[in-house]
Amino acid sequence: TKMSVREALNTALLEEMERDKDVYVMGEEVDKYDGAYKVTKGLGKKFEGRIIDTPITEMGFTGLAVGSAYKGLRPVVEFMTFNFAMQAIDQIINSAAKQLYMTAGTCNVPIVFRGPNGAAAGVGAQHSQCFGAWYGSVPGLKVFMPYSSEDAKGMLKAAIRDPNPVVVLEHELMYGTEFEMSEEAMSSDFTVPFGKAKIEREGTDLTIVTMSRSVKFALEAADELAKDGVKAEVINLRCIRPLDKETIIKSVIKTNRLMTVEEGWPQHGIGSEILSTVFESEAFDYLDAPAIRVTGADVPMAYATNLEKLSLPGTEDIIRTAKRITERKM
Amino acid sequence: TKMSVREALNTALLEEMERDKDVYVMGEEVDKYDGAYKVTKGLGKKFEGRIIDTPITEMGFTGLAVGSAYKGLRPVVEFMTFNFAMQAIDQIINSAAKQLYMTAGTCNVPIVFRGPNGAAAGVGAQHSQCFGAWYGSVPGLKVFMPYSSEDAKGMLKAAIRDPNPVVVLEHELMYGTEFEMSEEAMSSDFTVPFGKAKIEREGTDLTIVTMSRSVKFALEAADELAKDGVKAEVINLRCIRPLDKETIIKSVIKTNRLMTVEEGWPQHGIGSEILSTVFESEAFDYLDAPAIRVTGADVPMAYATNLEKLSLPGTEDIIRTAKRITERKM
Amino acid sequence: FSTSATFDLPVDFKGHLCEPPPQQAEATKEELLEYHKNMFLIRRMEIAADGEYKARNIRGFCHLYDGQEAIAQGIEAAFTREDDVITTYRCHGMALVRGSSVQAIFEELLGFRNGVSRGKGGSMHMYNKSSNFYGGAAIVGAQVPIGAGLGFSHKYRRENESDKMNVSIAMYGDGSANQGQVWEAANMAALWKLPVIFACENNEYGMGTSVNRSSYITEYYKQGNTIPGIFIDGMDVLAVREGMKFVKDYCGSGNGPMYVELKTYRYHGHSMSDPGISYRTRDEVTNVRQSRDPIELVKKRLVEAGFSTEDELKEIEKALRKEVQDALKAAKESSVPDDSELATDIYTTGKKMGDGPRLESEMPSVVRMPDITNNLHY
Amino acid sequence: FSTSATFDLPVDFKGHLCEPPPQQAEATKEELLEYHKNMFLIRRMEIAADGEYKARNIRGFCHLYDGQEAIAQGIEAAFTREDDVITTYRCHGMALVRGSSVQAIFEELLGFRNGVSRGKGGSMHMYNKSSNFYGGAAIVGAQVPIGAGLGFSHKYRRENESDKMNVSIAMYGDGSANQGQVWEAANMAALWKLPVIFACENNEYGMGTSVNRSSYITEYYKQGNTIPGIFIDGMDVLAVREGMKFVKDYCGSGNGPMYVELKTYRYHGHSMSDPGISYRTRDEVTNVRQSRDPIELVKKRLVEAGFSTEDELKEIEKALRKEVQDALKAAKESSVPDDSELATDIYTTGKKMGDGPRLESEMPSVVRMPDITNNLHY
Ligand SMILES: Cc1ncc(C[n+]2csc(CCOP(=O)(O)OP(=O)(O)O)c2C)c(N)n1
Ligand SMILES: Cc1ncc(C[n+]2csc(CCOP(=O)(O)OP(=O)(O)O)c2C)c(N)n1
Ligand SMILES: [Mg+2]
Ligand SMILES: [Mg+2]
Repeated sequence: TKMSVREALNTALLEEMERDKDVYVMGEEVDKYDGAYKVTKGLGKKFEGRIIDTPITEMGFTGLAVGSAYKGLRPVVEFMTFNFAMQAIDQIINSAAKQLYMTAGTCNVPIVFRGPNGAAAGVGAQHSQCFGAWYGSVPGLKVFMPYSSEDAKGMLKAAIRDPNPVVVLEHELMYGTEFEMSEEAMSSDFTVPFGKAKIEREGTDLTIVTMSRSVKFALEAADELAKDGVKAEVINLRCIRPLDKETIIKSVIKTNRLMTVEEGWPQHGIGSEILSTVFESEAFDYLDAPAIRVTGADVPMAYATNLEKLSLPGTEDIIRTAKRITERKM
Repeated sequence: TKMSVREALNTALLEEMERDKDVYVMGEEVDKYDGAYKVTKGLGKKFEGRIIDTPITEMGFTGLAVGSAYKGLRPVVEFMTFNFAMQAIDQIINSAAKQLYMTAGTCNVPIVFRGPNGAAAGVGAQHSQCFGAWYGSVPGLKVFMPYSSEDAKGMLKAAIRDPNPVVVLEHELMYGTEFEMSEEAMSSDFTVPFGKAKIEREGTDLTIVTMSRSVKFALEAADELAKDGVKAEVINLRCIRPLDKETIIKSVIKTNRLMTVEEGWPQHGIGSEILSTVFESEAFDYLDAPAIRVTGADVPMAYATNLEKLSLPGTEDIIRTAKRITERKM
Repeated sequence: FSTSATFDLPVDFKGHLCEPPPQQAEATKEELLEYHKNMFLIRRMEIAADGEYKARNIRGFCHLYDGQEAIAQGIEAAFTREDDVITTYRCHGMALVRGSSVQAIFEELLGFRNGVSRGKGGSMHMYNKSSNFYGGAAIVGAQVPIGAGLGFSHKYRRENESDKMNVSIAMYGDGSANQGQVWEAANMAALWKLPVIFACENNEYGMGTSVNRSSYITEYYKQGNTIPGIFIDGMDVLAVREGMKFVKDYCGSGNGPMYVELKTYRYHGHSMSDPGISYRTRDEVTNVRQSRDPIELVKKRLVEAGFSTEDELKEIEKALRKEVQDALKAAKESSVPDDSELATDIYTTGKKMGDGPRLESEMPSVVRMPDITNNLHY
Repeated sequence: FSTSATFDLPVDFKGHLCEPPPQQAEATKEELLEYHKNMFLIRRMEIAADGEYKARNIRGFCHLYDGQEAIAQGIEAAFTREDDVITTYRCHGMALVRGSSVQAIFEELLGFRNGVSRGKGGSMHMYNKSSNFYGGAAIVGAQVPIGAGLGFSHKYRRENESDKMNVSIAMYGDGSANQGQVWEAANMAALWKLPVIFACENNEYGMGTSVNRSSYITEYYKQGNTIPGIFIDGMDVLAVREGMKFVKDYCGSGNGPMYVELKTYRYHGHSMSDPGISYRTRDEVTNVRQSRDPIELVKKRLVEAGFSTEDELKEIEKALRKEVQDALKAAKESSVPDDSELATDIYTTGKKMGDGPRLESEMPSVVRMPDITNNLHY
């Protein structure tokens, strides 16, 4: 079956809300408007009083949802985009992520924060920030970044079932993309495990670690590279925290070469963690060339098409970088 | 002359406020109470109406200060600690850092955000977060992390004079520490340049890159290591953004070994950027051992003394890590 | 007939903790023609933008201002350019009345090099610092404390306690009015008696949410609690002008801030992706257009006062339509900014560059690009 | 004499958009003795904490509650343990009345293993989930929307529209009352008719800032604007109890939220680093102690109603003093948590562990430590 990422998310919500009446959705325009990006379409009609439109007060409704999770409800907070969650980030970090620890294990916070993250098309500097690295740095949070429909469904369901706060960073430009769903993924019990990366394509010459929409470009690049005889292994990280170091290190030991691809800013980014992890690990001795990060440009996002394009990594960037790495012999 | 970090900051404010009447200080308890940590002591009396006590409304007063900077005033916003700035981080990033870019170079934002960052002693999980990596990731911001009194004075003055938004991440546990001030540093024209690290101690066997309070521990560790014949070079990063890659890379090419020390959480931390930078650079070929990050533990901060101590890097951690790196031969 | 006339303002002002201004306004022929011109230009500009968006020449978010033109024009008429304005992403109208050309606005929408923000800002980020227009802010609520800070600067720089101050207006929508930072800013403005106007453009909806679903207090001019406020008919440019003069006078005289509610209506959907009819009826929209249209009201007054005939207005509008079409055409002949613009304006030296408002860039030693072989060095 | 008596409440309630409760309260001997005991325990506990802090056995931030005891006790007396409480970092008193022992509180202050939060929370982070006490929150303002969320859960789980609901109280200080998120939460609570009490403990200062310097509206019970509110004498435990019963009844019946101002006073400085006399006079403090002390008021009533004699109360207080000293001594014999506690409670499996309230930890595969050779593996 084919399913768009949007449908996958919608299905995940539907199934989990049917399974557990403590699950509810809160956010702007999620009910009457069916969601700014229509992820919650139709759910408001189905689940009376459980798809809740809020005023545009991120700090307030995030804190409110966190409080209800202290009581054992299981809110799914939709941020229209994660850019707006910056107004509420104190509640996410200080009130949700740290709560279990401060209460010495007595008050857990089963909550999901989800919504589109990073750049969409032509939305400018204030609407285009990737928050993967920030949330990924916080102990107490788990962080997913789905690529495919299978990812999206399985991750959202895992997040809702998890007793800890989970951040799901979706990608607006992927909502409409359709993917084949496996039979397993169609099951109402399908979840994606935390802390496990997925090898989307096996290879022997170069490891490409990536996540979210960039997986698409990495796979395209791998196709191109294959034509030149370079077999790239593409790892879809899936979960930023906990990070699946094992899969990455194993792959690098096999391929001896590493690159990362992400849309966020370079400094202190997800790629930097991956490079450092490999650098510190036993894989260091297996490397035949310096590793390189492909990242979003280190600039605020501009509106003009050419500047926007320059700011984000694409298939060409990956191919060129891969060549640079693989052409180098130790 | 000896001067504490607190006095150094106070002097910087005093000198810059005397120099330029557009400079003012805004924050909680900065005037009548002389500052929660007494950094603004006495200034309220001296500068009528220019040291401004605010209600405890971080988002509001940060935005207000940003607006005044659009008009060419030069606010120095004191956050009682940077933990509270999380409520205002949207204003710092979206309204200050990105403004020049969005206005195509017509509206700059000459503002300073300063205050203690990271852990103090016994203040628990919500009051102990290091924000170096987060702010350091944002194009449009400059980020300083002072260690000594000289750093503190020169950085705060540079920040106030700079036409861009600057974040100065101080350390509460250093405010009372006294340092010798050079004659140059005593001058009212002394500033510390952006993007330039300082080699606090030269060495040939290992590069230790660090910042803020950790410089102290690195220097202590270097003393110890010297007794065993290991000459460590200690780099005080000073500026997290822009990052002085050149000094780091040069040093690593010289010493062939690298470690970093910081108090923040490990994932996507400052150390991860440094390791990745070296990994990607020509210094890669000069490395004789894997690099290692020494960081804060990957946990929320506990209150109990033993747990707190375990959470933060100290001299012993640096020594042990240094030995591990230097004992390894390629 | 005289070149000035007195007009009744059909919808009552309402005052909260203050006596509202009189229900009459005087206006000259020139003034009314000027208002008509700008409002009509905005209207046509937005309709053209709608077309270009549908033709995929404009992308991303694009929030149109048609229906609300009287507010931008009325404020501008009451203010000087020394007074500060900051508004939301729904900023095309304000950009125009504050001095940007129709062509520059189109270029910005197209992401072109001579756009208001040289193509870097887009629909939501138009500015004009030289006329004290500060945006164009895309994060709901954030512009309000900033607006208070603009006003703070006037108080900070005032030389004598008795001097009149210029004011700042912070504009926000009904859907944004409950953002906590609005109150945080208002509390400080009131404590410190800042010349700041908290102005809510109540167009009845925030996206698909009607006022009574987002706001417990739907009388927005009373949201300041013990801070005074007035209610203004936002469909009547003269009411907006008179109301704003009154408020400017109050705030500029050192009495502190005031809340203002401007009742208006949004003809288009929230943004281009919203057809705008799932949460309201077509009838509702039609009804407003027919009974409360702000441009029709200006025209009616021009005719009734004998300042213009219907035919004259038709001619004028024909010319203005053409002006908009020409501006669009000219804009489309331009092109995207140079690729090198990617790395400018991240930091500045603070020095002026040439005659214009642009500041010199302080170039970082490297700007990292997706493909590091393309890293920009300077 | 009877074992129950009626007392006049000396300070008037004030109602905002509501009729305040009567100025009288009935109380039994047992009740008053219970209130006296808890309040006196809090008082002695805080004084002991002050001593331990000065002796450097307690570190970090430590905010004492002496002077404000009647509020915690009065709320507890009006509520059941099915009602939720969340407060600020100034939480020792609330922790006690919600069921934590003096010893467990001391242990937490000392950072010891049997502390309220096993030494992981500290002075600002005490909780008791089994009695619905949610902290102990150290970020000003943040606890208020959380409190609204606690109340939301009652509404969400209510089975019939007509059922009475338990309520939640979100407490904050006068200095925190203008945090935007307070209003954001109140707006939602009012829109959705949540059983939430917004309760401001007005102790006249936020650190060194007096109310009139931080708040344009200093009548905190009116800060809800069109949301009703009442003013309560926070130094009178019976007034707090009666007022809170009234508010609980209103909110629990589905009428939506209410604002409450509890006028009180902070005897100590803001925290241990604040001597508390640079921004207020010693006289001011002495005066409150002499004229408005909440414990003295309870004692006076006990004596006047003939429930106790002064001598009996002296004996009781002597015993309570000893209880506190003993608790401190016992606490000090404990010790810091195991080092292994560092990595527990970051994540949980959600399963209960044993009989207590603790949840099983979900151990990450590695917890990175400063020195990676010490990384914790499981
Ligand atoms: C903090 C934040 N949350 C959400 C959004 C998305 N958003 C943009 S406009 C809008 C509706 C605003 O409605 P209103 O304030 O009434 O203004 P109008 O669009 O009617 O002019 C929303 C939800 C945003 N830009 N910022
Ligand atoms: C967001 C935030 N800003 C600042 C602080 C520092 N701080 C802690 S308590 C306090 C004063 C609060 O005063 P008030 O609300 O009156 O409560 P009280 O201490 O009087 O009980 C301040 C400024 C904080 N904890 N959180
Ligand atoms: Mg609106
Ligand atoms: Mg107080």
